[in-house]
Amino acid sequence: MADYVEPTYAEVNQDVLRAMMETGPKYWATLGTSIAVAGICFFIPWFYQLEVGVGVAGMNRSAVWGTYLSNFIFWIGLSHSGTLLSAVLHITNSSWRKAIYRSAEAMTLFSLITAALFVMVHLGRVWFVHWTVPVPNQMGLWPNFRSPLMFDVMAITTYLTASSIFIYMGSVPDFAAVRDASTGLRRKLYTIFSFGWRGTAKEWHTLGWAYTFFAVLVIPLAVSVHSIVSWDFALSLVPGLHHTVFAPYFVTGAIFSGTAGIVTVMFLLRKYMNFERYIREIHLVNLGKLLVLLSLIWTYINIMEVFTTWFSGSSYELEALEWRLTGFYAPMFWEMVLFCAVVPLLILFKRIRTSWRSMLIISILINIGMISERFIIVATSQPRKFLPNAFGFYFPSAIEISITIGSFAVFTTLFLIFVKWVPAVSLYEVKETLKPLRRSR
Amino acid sequence: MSISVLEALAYFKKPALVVFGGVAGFVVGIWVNSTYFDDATPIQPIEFSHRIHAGENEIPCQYCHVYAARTPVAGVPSVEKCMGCHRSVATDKPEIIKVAQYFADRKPIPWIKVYDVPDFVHFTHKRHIKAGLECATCHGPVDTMDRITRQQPLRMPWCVDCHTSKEVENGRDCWTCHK
Amino acid sequence: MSNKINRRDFLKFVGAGTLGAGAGFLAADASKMTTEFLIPQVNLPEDYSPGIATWYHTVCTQCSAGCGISVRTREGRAKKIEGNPSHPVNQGRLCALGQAGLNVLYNPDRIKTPLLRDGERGSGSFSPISWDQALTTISGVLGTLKIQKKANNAYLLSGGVNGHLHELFALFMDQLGSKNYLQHEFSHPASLYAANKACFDEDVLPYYDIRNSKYLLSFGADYLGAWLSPVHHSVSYGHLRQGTEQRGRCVQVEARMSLSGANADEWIAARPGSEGMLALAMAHSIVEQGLYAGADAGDWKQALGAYSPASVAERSGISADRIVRIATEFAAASPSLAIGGGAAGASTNGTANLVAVNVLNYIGGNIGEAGGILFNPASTFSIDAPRPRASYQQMLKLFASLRGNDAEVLILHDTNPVFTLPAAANVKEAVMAVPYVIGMSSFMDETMALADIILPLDTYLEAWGDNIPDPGVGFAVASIAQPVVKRLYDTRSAGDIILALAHQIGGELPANMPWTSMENYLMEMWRSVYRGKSDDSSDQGFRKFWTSILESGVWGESPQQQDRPHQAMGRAMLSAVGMAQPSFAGNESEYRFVMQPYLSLAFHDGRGANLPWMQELPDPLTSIVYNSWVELNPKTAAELAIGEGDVLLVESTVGRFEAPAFIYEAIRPDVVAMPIGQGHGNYGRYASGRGSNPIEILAPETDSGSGGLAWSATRVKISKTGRRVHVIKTDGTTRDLGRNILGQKDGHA
Amino acid sequence: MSTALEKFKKYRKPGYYDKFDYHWTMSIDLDRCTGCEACVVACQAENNLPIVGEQQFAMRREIKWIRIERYWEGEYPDIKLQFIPMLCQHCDQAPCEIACPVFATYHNQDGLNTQVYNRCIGTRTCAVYCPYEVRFFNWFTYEWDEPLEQQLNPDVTVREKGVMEKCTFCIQRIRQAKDAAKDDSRRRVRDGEIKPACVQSCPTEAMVFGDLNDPDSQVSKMARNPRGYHVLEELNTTPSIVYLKRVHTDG
Repeated sequence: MADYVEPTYAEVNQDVLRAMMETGPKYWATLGTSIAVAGICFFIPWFYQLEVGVGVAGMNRSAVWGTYLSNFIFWIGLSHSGTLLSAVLHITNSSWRKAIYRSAEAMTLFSLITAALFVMVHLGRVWFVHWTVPVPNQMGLWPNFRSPLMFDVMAITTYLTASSIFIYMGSVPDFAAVRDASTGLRRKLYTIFSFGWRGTAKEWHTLGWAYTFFAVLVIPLAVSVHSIVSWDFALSLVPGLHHTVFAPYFVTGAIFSGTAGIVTVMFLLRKYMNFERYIREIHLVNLGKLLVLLSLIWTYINIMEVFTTWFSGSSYELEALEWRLTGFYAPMFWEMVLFCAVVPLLILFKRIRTSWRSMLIISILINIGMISERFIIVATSQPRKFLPNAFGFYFPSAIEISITIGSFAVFTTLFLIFVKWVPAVSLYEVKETLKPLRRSR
Repeated sequence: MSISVLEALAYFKKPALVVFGGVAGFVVGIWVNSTYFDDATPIQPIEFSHRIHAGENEIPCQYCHVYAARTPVAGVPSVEKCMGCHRSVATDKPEIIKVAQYFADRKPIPWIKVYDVPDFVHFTHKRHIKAGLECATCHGPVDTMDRITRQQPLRMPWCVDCHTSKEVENGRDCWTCHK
Repeated sequence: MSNKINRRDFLKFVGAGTLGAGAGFLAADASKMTTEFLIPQVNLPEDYSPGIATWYHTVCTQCSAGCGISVRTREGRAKKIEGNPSHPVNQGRLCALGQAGLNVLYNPDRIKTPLLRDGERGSGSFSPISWDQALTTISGVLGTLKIQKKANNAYLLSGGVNGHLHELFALFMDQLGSKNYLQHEFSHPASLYAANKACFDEDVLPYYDIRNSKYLLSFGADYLGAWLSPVHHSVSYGHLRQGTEQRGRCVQVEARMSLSGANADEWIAARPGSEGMLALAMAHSIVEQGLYAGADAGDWKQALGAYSPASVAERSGISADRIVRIATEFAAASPSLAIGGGAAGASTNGTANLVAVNVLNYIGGNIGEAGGILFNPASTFSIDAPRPRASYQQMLKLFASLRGNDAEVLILHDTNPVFTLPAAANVKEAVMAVPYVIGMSSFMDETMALADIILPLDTYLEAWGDNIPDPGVGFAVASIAQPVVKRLYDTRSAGDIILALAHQIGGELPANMPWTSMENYLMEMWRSVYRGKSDDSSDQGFRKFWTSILESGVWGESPQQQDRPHQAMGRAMLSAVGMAQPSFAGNESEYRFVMQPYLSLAFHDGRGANLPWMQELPDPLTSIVYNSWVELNPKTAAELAIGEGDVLLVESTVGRFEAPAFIYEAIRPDVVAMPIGQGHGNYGRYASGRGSNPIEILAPETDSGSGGLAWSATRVKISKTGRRVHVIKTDGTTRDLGRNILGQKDGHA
Repeated sequence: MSTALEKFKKYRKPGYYDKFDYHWTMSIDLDRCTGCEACVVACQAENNLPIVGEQQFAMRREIKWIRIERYWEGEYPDIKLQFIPMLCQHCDQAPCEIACPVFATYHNQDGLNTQVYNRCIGTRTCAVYCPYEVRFFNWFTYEWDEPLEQQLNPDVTVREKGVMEKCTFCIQRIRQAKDAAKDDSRRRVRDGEIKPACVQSCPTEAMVFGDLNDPDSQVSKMARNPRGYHVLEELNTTPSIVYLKRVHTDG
């Protein structure tokens, strides 16, 4: 790292905009593959399910919620990355965020969209999903505002709107940069995108003010979104879900998996978009530290969950816990513990912390652990509720597994399109971190 | 080079115009269909005229729709009932000859439903008639129509509005009408 | 590029607009509702109002109990079957199988036209023919036999029909000149009839007054499941339990817990076949304790001497203390009632077992008492011919004559002996030996597939008929069956077919069977019943009477106390009492388990297996659907390392089959049990190729007293095949895990 | 603006009631119940329950609005079996009712826990929330082999795929009885006039249905029986089904 040379302002523009505007065959191949996988694994099975019925999934009488919903939580969780990095670190003036926050915010947006897609996939009659929107309608009926699902609809749409505006607003100066660097149709489009940004002091001032405002607004939203998602579960009576700890449990898990997700994306951007000069070890190390912290909080909350369950002495809860820890899905539970509580501790070693490859592996393992956590929540509690005679079992069907795999392709596709439309590294904020003297070499 | 947004927007004027044209056409298409091609006035297998029967001859509704006050459905008269009069009345008219043919063949007349509620709706004529509603309240001035035209959309707000304004007992409970 | 709108742009605009308009038009069109029609009646039936249900009363024939049913019809279609509230047998209630009668009527696998065999005999390949053709062919065959004076070579084997259809069959066969008319039903309790004949000298079953009893001691009789008249017993059971201040107690003696066992307060897992000995030991104990005060106490003391509780304890596997306790309770409770049947009547000493149960009732003082055994009037109205219900021995005799050279024609009506008799009886081969086989049935089944010609029958919801419930309810009752819907297909009722054949065969038949249809025959018969019972013999009076019984669905006479001479009964029992040890086919060391097949609640003797509702009905004790299974005690299963779903090879001395294992907690370790009903080879889409039929491997053991099949006298050995299947059932965990579900525990779980 | 406000007020808001118009309640006497499953078929016939087929059954996707649950106690030979019919408890404080985002399920003025099929969007939340597991989802649009569909009850909707369904206390029969009561110019439905299909069929008369608001109704008397209890009472769902526990005598 000693031979690291800071890029000049011009080089920043050059590097980032080249990555955006120059498209090689490798990109097209990746995008093509991604779209194909999304189509084959996600949309075709989904359309098949729409035609035939949700029965093509593995859900049954005792487990009417399945992988679709656990994936929904997972993707919502992943969305927390952007907010955290962008908003929290913006407010706390952590300048190291600046190179990576744009892609983190994009992750937020696209994982939210993927999560919303899973709601659609989950619904029995998705063609009536608009009934959940509180607008005057011919039946003269409001939706049920007592329903945690309505909270969800509200929270997710608000969060989606807010984070869309947030990412767009932060990109306006960069759109102007794209505009200035391009000609023809692209220039016309980016003229519109950038709202005629000129870079006057007043504009910068307004942007800064508005950006901070949204950063402050978006943090409680992010916390609320995942708390509300957790209430979908916690407001039920189901043993193993009816826990007060669920909201912080979900939020922590969300931030944890989101941060791990950023590490993964960072690695890929750095590697394939040649952003080595912008995404650097400091990011890795700082995110690593964050991961350790989150992992510890996560472990604490998990212990608390088990403890309170045990402490309750309720037979329902105890049996649900016992099945979770020792039943069919126990290997998955212990895998989750390993990946989310033990593996992240390796980051405490500097050699691991500073190694891109090992951090990539750890970040992926954490998200595997997190996706398992969500699956366990859905698959081990519901089939064993109150009446032992109705105890059942749930195992996902091929369609569900396929759609799960496909959802990653949907996310990747959206992200790949994104990097060709929006500078994946914030130009102006990176420039802010550079030493002013090095305007030119 | 200018960076005026308006100028950039102007560039997209023509595509926007085309899109606008498409959208406007779509709306017009829906309007045309529902105004001129709506199914509120289906052509029946026999050109039965309510104007002549209910209007000129002043036959009461329930003379033919006998079940209206007794059962959930109003019912259409049996072919036999038509023939009850038309054995002697207007036997030479082409439409009546058609009816007679149906009767001779022991075939029912496949009337097309003008008023139809979905299968998940429980509607009962009996209750509405016993509540004192006139047939014309929902079915309109049938005695002036040669071909019956649907007078009401039979959509839920139409039902609910009436139940609300007349303060029907449990009139807004879903299970009063949905089964 | 100019920003002026030129011709080209305008054309684009117009093109887009046109496309949009087209799309909008189509979209609006697609959102329209499909055209629905209002189809009027051509002529208005008198009892028709659209949108309003019409109820018709008729009789259920899903089992032999003869419950009265009310069928709800709307717009000419049957919608629901409920019990007829005015019928004394079921009093408005109905069992699962009875309610599934709609699946019989609307079964997609019904035979829709007469069928003529067009392939090899038994290949099951048929082609449709017309009724004229079918009846001409059959009447030709039967007429020729009659002319040749060989009519006695014609055989009629029917299912358990009752009432005037039976009478018509008997008359027809008689007129034809044949004496070979038999009825076969697997569930016919031959040993019960034999035992009651021996004790009470009666051909009809007595009435077991469960309703008013305070202590119900059942030896193998699954009175709530499939024994005799389960709905009537259930109604009575409800009253016994909670109908009065004092709750009646139920005790069940059986090797495998049946539905009645599950509901009993006490379940006694006696050795199969030892039920009679237990009953006698209890009687012994009652007499010894001096609780029996009859004049013949001394005789009984002597007669029962060999059955002391201590000596019976070992043979039955029930401790002497327990026998004495039950006996004391039984004697103390008033009124008390002992009933016997099921497996107890289906061992080689079945009749003796059931005689012993009657003895216990006699010693307990329950005969002729309310809450004990009451007697039915001898016959409800003059039906001349007793029903020729064949025991297994008689069936074997029938098959022997079918195999003989003389047999010419076999008429099969609504019965499936290929399925309901053991493979050892060689039913198939016997039927195949007959040159000409005529089938009458609503459904293709294993036996019908062997026929040369098949006449499709109306289901019981489309046909006229009547029924005398057997066992009766203590007084004269008969019910009328009337069609509740129009025929769905080109089918006819058995009565109409017989009458049509009689007319076509000619000779003296048309004169002696002058009726035009079953309806006409039934009315004429009831006219004579009416004349015999009423002073008013006018046609008008009869019409009124007829309408009234059609409206109520049932005809009955007020109950009269039926007394029987007590002393003679005691003497008869004293001479009849005597127990042989049950014997089982197969030696105990090799064939370790006694196999107890039992009548399934859903399928009865297998006839219900083609009803989709019944296939989807969880078995009340195991919750299994869509398959058959072998029940094993958990201890046995552990010993043999068998788990649920392990496919077992079940072998008797005469046959073998495979079926998945089910660990059943309430069965003796030396007994395996299996439901009857599945294992059909050719019985429509819902039944065929599912599970296995335990009757198939039963050894041809008979009850020595009645000649009935001793279906609980076969030993089997079981071994694992190594395959495992998923046993489809609704139960998750069958322990309450201490949760507050049954209300037996207080407070928080 | 005022019209908007008026409209806002007009939007119906199903919710809680101080007192139910009728309080439909069922009592089930477990001492009478023999587990014969007559009610299961009665319900299937009355309410157009689909025939799901062996494969779907194997996946535990049966649809039985009422089912018999079995609980064993003890070990052979001292073993007892208890049956308990389980159906929608029509809880007055139903967990499912808060779950539905579109009011497809709510509590109506008669104390019934409704399920409006045509309003359901299939989130299945209600089934997750239901502690009694008596809500059934239509995984497919089930079909009847011809001519079995001729049996279907025209008074009950045939549900399509993606819709939740459950016991309605035979709302069509309640509606019919109310209709008859109105025809006779009676205000109230008589006790015993309504019998849901399961109650009607029960051979041992273990089930009683009626109005709990009427203190003289048979069901009110049953509810006052000292043997009465609610299943999972501690969940505080206040079910409308009163079970009468089985009498156990030693021996």
